[in-house]
Amino acid sequence: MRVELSSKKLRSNFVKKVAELSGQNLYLCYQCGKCSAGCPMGFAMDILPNQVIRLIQLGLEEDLINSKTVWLCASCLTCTARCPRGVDLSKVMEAVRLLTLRKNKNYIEPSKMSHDTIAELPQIALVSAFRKLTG
Amino acid sequence: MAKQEEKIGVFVCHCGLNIAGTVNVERVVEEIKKYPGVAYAEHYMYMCSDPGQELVRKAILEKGLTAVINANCSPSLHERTFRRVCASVGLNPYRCEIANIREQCSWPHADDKETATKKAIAIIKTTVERLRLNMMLTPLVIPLTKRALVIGGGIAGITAALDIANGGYEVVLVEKEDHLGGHVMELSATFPTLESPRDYLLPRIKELINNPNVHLYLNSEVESVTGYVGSFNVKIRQNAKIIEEEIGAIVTAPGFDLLPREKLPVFPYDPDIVDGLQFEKILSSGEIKRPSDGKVPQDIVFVQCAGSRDQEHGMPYCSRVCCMYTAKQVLLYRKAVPESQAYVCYMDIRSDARGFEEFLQQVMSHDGVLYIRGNVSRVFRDGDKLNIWTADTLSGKSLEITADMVVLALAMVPRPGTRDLARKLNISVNEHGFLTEAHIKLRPVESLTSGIFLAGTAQWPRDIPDTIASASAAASKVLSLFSRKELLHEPTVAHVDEEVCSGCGVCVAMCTYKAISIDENKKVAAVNEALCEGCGSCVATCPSKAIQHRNWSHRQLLAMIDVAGGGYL
Amino acid sequence: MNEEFVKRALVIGGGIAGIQAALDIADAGYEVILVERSPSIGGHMVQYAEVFPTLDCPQCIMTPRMVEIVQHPNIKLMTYSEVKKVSGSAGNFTVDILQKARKVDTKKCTGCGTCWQKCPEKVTSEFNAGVAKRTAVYIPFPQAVPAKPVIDTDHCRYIDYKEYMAGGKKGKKPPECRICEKLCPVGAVDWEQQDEIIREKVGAIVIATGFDLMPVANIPEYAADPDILNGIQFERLLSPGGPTAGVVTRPSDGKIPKEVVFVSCCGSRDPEHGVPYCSRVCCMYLAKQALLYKHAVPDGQAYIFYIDTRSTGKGYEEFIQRVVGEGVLYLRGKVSKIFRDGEKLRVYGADTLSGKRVEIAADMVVLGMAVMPSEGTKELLKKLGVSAGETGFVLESHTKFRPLETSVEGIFVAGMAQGPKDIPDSVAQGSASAARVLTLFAQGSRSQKESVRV
Amino acid sequence: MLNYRKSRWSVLSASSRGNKMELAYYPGCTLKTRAKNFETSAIAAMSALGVNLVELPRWNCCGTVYSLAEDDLIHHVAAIRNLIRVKEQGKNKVVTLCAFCYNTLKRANLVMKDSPDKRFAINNFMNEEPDYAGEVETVHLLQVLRDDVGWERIARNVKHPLKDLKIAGYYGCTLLRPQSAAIDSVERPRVLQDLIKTLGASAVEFPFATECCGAYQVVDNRDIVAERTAAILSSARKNGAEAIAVSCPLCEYNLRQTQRQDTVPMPVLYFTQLMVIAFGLDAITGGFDENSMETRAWLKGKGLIP
Repeated sequence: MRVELSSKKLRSNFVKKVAELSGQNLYLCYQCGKCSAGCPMGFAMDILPNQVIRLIQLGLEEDLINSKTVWLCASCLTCTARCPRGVDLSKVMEAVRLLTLRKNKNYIEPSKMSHDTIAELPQIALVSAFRKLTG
Repeated sequence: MAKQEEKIGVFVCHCGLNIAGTVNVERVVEEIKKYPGVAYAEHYMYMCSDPGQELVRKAILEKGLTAVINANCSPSLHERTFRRVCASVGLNPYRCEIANIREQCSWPHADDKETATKKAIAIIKTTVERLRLNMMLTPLVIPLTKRALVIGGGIAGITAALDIANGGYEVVLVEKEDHLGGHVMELSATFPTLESPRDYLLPRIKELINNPNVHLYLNSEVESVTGYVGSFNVKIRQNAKIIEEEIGAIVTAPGFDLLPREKLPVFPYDPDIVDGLQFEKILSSGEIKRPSDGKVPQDIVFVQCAGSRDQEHGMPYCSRVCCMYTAKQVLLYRKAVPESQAYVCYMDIRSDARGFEEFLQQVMSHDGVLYIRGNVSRVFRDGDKLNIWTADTLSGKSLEITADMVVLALAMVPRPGTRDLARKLNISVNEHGFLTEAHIKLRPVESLTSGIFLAGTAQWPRDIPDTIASASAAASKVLSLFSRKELLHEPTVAHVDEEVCSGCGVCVAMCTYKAISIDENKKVAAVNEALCEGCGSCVATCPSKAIQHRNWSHRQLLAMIDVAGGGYL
Repeated sequence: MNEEFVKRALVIGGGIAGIQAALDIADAGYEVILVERSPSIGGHMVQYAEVFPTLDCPQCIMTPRMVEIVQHPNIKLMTYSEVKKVSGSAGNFTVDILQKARKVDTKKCTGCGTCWQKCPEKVTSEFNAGVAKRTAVYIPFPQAVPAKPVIDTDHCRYIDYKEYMAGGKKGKKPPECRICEKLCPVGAVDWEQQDEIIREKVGAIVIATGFDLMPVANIPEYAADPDILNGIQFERLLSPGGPTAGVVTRPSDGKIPKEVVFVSCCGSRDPEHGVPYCSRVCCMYLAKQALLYKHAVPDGQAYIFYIDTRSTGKGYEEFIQRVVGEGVLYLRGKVSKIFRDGEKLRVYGADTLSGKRVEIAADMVVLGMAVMPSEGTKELLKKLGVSAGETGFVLESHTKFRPLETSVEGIFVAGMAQGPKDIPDSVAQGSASAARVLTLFAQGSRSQKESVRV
Repeated sequence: MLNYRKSRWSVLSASSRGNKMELAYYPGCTLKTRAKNFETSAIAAMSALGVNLVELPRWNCCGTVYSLAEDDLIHHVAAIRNLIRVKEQGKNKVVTLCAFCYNTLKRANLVMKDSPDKRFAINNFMNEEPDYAGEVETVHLLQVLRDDVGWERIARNVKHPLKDLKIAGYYGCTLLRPQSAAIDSVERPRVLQDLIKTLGASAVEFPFATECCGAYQVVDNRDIVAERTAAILSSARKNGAEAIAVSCPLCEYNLRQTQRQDTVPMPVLYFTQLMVIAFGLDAITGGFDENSMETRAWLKGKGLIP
């Protein structure tokens, strides 16, 4: 499949929203890959953190929305700390998550979790997971 | 000169669209023609060009102009050009002034054409007022000592010193270390030919030492510099001894250092994590062994851009030489340790000079070499091995490599003493501490202080041929300078009204160029005109307004302010 | 050593490198002959719109130097001239220089411009790299130095007419024209002026013959199309002094292009189809052009295809990052095919970072064509006896340590003639080669004295 | 560089009453439920050092994670309300034990300090609260120990040095990242090692000390978190650690509960529990019952708890 690029796509609402919500200039990224190199969850991701930025730079919303990556991000900020261009990728990840969550689509469903699981987990885990993965 | 006799010509430049795209030049000409004292005005696409200059010349002669205003770019660009034009037809060059309507008008006001046009007119009117009171001046003549100082005995300093000496002039070469050769001497081999740099350097050093024109000071540093182009007095500290030298021109070539490792905490202190220069020494030793235990490293990860292109943790710029020296190191390592594997983590490969790309492709396609497009996130020890976390942005994989050694291509930075040296020489450095040239494109080896030239990596990261070219270029500037009989200095400097001066000495402390002293007999300030750069600090400080700047007098300034208020606001 | 050591230099090529070399040698008190093949000095630099990274106007910084050349008492400027024959050795070269007939008496001509304003014959302009026309009698550009015209004998109607009348030309009889001659207020047009060989003695030679761009036609997978330009053509479209006065329009229909694709490494780094080396300047000038395009067409989108960005000069990396920050999209990959699709140019490329094949419907494409030795370099080097490398650039005697010396003593090289380089490096090399000439002259005179003593 | 030394003693002396010094203390939810041992051990150990941790009279959940979206101001409110409570106490500093709480409070405060627009919006939203402009500094207990108490004073309180113990300090993420909230060098922190050494043990350096454990991903991706903790624990073990000291209840949970069954168990303790032991305090205050069986067994084996 060949992907057609156009200024329309590059300036789509999606790209603008991500930039707005994250407060980041995504074009500062020069694709060095340091974020992916250090990401603790990288091993489990289908697309890497640097590719998340790349897909946004190209305006390829579908690829990103269908990927697990942003949901696996644990907001550990390793990428943020080491980025040579000062891009806060954790904020970009959050922005992409929010764009789905705000469509009232939860990534996890608290109502479907077993009582035992909820009882077993510390509050800190539950609250933060609900904050990050539900709308 | 009485006002009504003044016949001023105003020449407005379009500078392509730089000015004319914003300022309505026709209207400027129309308006200014009406202004008292202006006898002639016109506009042209490029006033600095040959026909443009001819136009000015013609108008001076035909209209009998007594003074000229060129409304164009900053005077730092073309003041000299147009003063020369005036002089060529017999008009005193100091009867020519620049009205800057580009940097100070069309560029900053590109979004407001009306205001820009009004401001351009106001700027020219103020210049008319200034010009009315401009004196006719003649340049000062300064004696010229035909003896050069070269600071730094690396390849840049050696080249510059030899060129000047071979050009027939005496050279004083000052080197901090106890030997010549600088970093190039530490290199195992140079790419792409893989020759030892010593083969070239040692004969050159010998030639230098044997050259009767060269006076070499090792273990020495420049202690202080006073004076000015043609007549510098330089004190050189050699151990405890101070040597004084009379110098006409200076080539500054103190060289580079690597970014300190502590700036990059993701690379821990570990004997087997070495920088590029340390690895050069390992390569030169003949046997490649890792520092920790003397084992032959079977796999090495070469990390590019360690601190380069990293505004957050290191330096924002590219260090220019790392891609190529790393490729060379990889090749030498692979040849020396047959079964080994080399990894190079890079972002963009930069092989942009003669033979470089070809060399690089040879290395990239060599067996046992893998180039990985990705920055390294961290390195840490894992028992006997080092663990390197990186990514391949092309396959979209995060990678983990275990290796025996890591070689960091650390960013090139100026030597720590460069700022201090620049202060002594009164030349400027940029935000990273590299020496600043007068014009990045067209005056790449000159500093803004006349008579002081720049060479080599203290100015910017560069490789050996570019360093040699810059050093030779600096030498050619010295040779041109020394070919003159005497030097001329701008007469637009500060001067003291001895009647008014109380000798308080505030100006003495203020002067950056050490050009003012108190005359002990007269008890008034005295300006050494050859040292004065006309900056105006003393003028602004003088409590009794006894010091004034020639052709920038208080009367001129007040007249300008008057008309600026009326004409613009 | 009885022969006189001639302390006089020849600089071949009037671009920025040659100009710098000539000025530095002349400033040191020696005579210089500056030979330039075209009717004006200035070289490629004066064709550019603005130069990176400071976005200076090259006219502003270049034209004073050009003027300095003609005004310098030590410089003999020979434009519209070519080196024909060289013999001798360091300190004593004999050079035959062909002064091509301008058909204009430069002593009489005032450069008033009447002739080139009225000439009816329109020809492709070399200075505008083919994106505009000039007349048969012309100065290459308004700030040309010298500002004296040349009659292009290949295109002049009267010269065609004369040839026809003499029986040397077949077909329809051309008009007699002679408008320039009739209108010239000072009678400077001189039909009888002939080519002339001028013999000069010099002691040293600097080769500064510069570069040309590889023809676009060398890349057959990119269609021949008026809206596919090379870098210099696009410079002319961006230049305020250019044919569109700085308004970026498509050559095909004059529309303002909204999607512009810039392609790096067109022929460079491609040993199979082009040249093996990197052309060094394209990354930076394409970035600059994309930025200038964005300034000219704020709602336009610029794309740059690249393999590796190469921004090694002072302030260059920061410049590239600024361009990226202003919304120019960098795509890491080569372009495989460009073809016309109605109103648009279709560009097939790849982005190796996202692993996607991409396609862009562009209004205009700018190709960063490989830099090559200027036309005629090979022949000139043969005359000089100087070796060229495989790629045709002048071979320096040692890549690392003797970057300015050639295989012949007394002959030096500066600027792009030695290989691709940017303006500051060309200027530095111009000065550096001047240093070589100056030391040679100083030593030459010393060895002369010594030989006298012996 | 962090200028974490600038406020040394100021808070302690300002609020000292007699010999005891007082510090405003924000516990957070987990310390009242699943990490009681962290709280009890901290209070006991600090008391031994002459510092009273005075719990805020009224507090709410901080939200656990700092909201990263530019427009998401509402989620800063929970954290800021707590800081306003501190201000109401006449204090300008609050100490936390939980690393998540530390990060959330600290960063929310930076918003109030550094972004005038956001400050205005948030203050407007909380119209029943007094206006707040970021006056309260949030510190983590480790900072108090290092900067206000000092290693020397801690060393003087050590009754039973943890001799021959090899303990790795594990930081996780939220004490160190981002840079603006870091309590120590982001990449090469020292504070935990320094504390461990002060308590008489040898501090094991290991490269995973600042690697993320997977955090809240444990809720939905327990296997992935298990991979992370396995990597962290095996790195610690490889470098000679017998036990791990932590400063975050979520790290503690993940390292304890996702440990693989097939490997030798790694004891996991809060750094405050180590202080209880070294200071020779009543083991009850250590709350070791809440640690894993393996941890307790190891402590007993070493004769550190009865």
